[in-house]
Amino acid sequence: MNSIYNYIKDILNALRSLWGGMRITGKYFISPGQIVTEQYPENRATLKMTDRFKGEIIMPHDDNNQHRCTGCGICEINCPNGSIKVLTERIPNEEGKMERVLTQHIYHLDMCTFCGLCVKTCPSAALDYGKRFEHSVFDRSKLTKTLNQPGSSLKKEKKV
Amino acid sequence: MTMSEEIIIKDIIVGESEDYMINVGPQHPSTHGVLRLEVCLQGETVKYLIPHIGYIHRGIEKMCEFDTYSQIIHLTDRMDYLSAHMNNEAVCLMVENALQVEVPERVKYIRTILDELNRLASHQLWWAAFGMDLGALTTFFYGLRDREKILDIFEESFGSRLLHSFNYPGGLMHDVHPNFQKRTKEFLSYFRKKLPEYNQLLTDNVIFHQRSKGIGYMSKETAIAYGVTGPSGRGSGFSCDVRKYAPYSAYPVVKFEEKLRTEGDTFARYLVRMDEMVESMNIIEQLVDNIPEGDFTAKMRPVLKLPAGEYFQRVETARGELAIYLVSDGNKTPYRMKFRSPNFSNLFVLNKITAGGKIADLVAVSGSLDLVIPDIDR
Amino acid sequence: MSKMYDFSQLTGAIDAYLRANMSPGWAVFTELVIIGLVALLLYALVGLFLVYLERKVCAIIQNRYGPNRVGPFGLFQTVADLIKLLMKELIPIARADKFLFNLAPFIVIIVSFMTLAAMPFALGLQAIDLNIGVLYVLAVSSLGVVGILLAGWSSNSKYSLIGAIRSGAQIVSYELSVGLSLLTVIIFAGSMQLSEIVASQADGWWLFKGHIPAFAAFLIFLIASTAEINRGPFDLAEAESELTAGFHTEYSGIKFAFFFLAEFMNMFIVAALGVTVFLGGWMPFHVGNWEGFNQIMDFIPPLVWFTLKTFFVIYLIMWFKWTFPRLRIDQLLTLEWKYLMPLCLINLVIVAFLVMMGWHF
Amino acid sequence: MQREELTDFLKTHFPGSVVREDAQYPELTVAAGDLTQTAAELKNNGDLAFDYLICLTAVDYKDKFTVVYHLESTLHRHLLVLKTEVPDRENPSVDTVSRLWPTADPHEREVYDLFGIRFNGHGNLQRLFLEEGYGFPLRKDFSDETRVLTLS
Repeated sequence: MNSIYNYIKDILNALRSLWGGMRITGKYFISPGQIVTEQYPENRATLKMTDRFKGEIIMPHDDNNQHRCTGCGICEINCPNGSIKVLTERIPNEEGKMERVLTQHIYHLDMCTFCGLCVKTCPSAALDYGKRFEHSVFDRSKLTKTLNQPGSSLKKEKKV
Repeated sequence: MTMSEEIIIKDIIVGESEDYMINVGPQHPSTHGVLRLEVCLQGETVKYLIPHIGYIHRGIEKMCEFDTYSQIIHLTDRMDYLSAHMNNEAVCLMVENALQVEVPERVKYIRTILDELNRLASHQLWWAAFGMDLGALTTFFYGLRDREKILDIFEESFGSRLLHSFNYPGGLMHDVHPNFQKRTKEFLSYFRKKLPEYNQLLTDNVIFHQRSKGIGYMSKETAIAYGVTGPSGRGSGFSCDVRKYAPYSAYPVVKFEEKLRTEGDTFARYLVRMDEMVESMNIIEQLVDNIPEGDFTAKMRPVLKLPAGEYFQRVETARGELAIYLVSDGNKTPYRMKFRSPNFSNLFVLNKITAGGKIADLVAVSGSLDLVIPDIDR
Repeated sequence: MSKMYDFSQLTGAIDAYLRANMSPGWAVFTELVIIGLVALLLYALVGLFLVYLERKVCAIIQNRYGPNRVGPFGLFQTVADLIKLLMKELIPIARADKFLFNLAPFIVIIVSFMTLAAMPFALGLQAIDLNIGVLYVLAVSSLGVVGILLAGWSSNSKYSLIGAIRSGAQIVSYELSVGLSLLTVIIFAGSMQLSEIVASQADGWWLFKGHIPAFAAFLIFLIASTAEINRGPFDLAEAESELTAGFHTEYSGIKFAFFFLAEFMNMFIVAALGVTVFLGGWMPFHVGNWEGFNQIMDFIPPLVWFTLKTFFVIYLIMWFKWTFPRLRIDQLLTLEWKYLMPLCLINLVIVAFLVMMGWHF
Repeated sequence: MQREELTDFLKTHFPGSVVREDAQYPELTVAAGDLTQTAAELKNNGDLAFDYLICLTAVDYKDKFTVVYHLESTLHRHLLVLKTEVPDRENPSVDTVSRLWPTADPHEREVYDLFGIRFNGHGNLQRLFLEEGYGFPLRKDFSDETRVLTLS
């Protein structure tokens, strides 16, 4: 008799536990307001990345097309993947001294792992993270970027 | 008898056996990555299985020999990508201990909170995927939905969601976002409401009980002998929580329990993880309001050179004990760096605990071990 | 029951028209062609809509939108999928049994097509009103397993074979419970003719007037038929986390689509059968002596009633699928032989007793 | 067991071996020939009870290989580093400990895979990550011009 009682109890408990699960899914079925999907290409206008989002590495330029990179190459040394190449040349400045000037800051986005060491170690804070994240291209060579804009120059800051 | 001898290797090498072999993987929905299990079946019953790994061996240990200590951090992200923060922390702790740097209290607190958030995120993903392994596809979306909230917190503070090389020897890359505390608390109150749903949907389900109770039994002795750590080992009663036995960061100051179960089956491993989620929330709650003010990093030299010698650092990741063994010769790059990854040891117990079960049990058991394949291959 | 929406007038008119214009043989042939075309159209529409519905239901359960790009609310998503599947390459499997491999999807789809014939969709809207309609549906629908077994065997894939063998064991077992649970209502109704069973529910559905046994039988029917169509928590034959895709692992393109469509049509047929037997078929919902309410209900055409009820049962089956974990093969058989079967038999005895004593309405 | 106790115990129990005390954890260096015996003693002696092999690895010191075992006792919660040195570079071999700690099985395969150290008595000493004939990448003299890129 006891086994029959247990048998029936098993069935009822099983049904109850199943109903418990169905209550959860049923609850979500009747509350479509809980949908969390982001409709990506449509919500482009409202999609805002967080302040610190690491989309790519950029070199901020001001209105006078001036950046802050002195071409010291610390970012290049620190990059674990060799995705940064700093090309400089020495040209004389107004005072006649030879000075190192950045010609090209080459950045390989395809090799970058976003470890953030270049941004962290840059002594003149010339690099920053860009918010752009749509990087798909058909040609890998397009991912090799020159960060300094053509014709840009070094922003001379007053020595404090 | 060694593990390999339990499998009758001769049969396989000679290739004359009449066994019905199937390959589970390298591309298979239940292996969660490129792992190949060569499974020998007798009907539906698994006679034995042989794991084949190395499909995504990237030679991280070799790469470490060419990288400076700060560069190594981003490589450890890519081992167990679901416990990225803990992996980072292991390297940082090792460097800090070797250089005898005292990191600020604030860093310790933040690191601990992030550890636990990361553990929560990892366990949520595990729960999601475990349900899916057992055929309850809806759990996958509920788990990911809630994990997304943690990833949003991460994204706000670190700029990246999964592989956030946020630790830096001596502290953190930069300070956490001003919203960090508020959002963490919001998440906790949100997830405390959602966790009962997890239980109602899966934990209390009678089919789930049937599928997990008594399946994949692993005794405490087996767990210790095979080095199965983390929640998988604790489900067998193997008390192996590094946070308890070798506390680091802010773990000495928080009160928490090491969740142990003695049943040793899939259900016990499941429950340990579910309990750990609650425990993680408790730990975060203790810390999140008390983050001390201060610097986010200790003063470190720009080029880190560890004194010659050997160092060993253990941390508890979401999957078990990650140990780093480092031999330094005084240079700025390590001489030899060995990662003892938890999944590597956890994987090889699979044959022991699944042999004799059904194919469906194999899926359930490997799901309950919560394997992350890049961590195995390194 | 009002004869307001009697389809036999329409079918009778068509029949009379055809017979007036051609010889009886040709008339029958033309009628068969018309029936075939209508059924094919129904098949395609219902199949495609069910795929859409399933994706939408599971999406909403899972806090997603589901298909929403192709057409309004993504309604044409499945049409687009079908076009894609039609254009896809049929991958030839090395060392597969070509003939059986190609035959299997057709067997599966033909079987599910054949069951449609006996379904009473509305008053007078039934292709053949067999006097053993229930038996016919049961017999034909269980033939589908032959196709699945052939698919598993001929694919020359281990996953497929395991899936097929699982499916065989499963369908053979659960066929019993489906039959026995239907038998309770057959005892109540005293007929195996589907139109008779529907007609016997004019004053109340068997689910309501059959006391608890009918309810239990309905529950068992739901569970067992879900298992029989390889769905929900019983989808062991194609358990994707274990067997990648089970018996149709090696199929691609339109052959895969056949399996896929057949699965959904089987769901429709099972739901329709359940509705016909337990939920009054196309009979409107009536409540006791509420004459006004009952008359309003009568105004809703039977076809709508039938569709609504069927989709309700289909929703139930989907709800199961998206909530529960999958059973293991031995547990699946335990459930059948240790729980559903004995319960069915006990249930049957109780029903027989009830009917003998005349205690039902 | 406390650290001092442990080192004293080791010194008295393994007189032929070198015990180093100034490292992070007590270190015991044994000759390759004594390894199996020492390991068995470490595991089976009730006062030591090193039942949990955390980590097994090797280091290439150019003139020799050192196989390193990190052992912990789950009973006493003490940790020990067991080391054995393999001077032979051409055909290095150590005895297996996979009979004592089954977890050593995959770890030894890994060491074989990456260092080429053979473990005598191991049941299934095959490459684990890499294919046959790849070479042993964690050796310091390893070079692979075609597949290993060095970043300038």
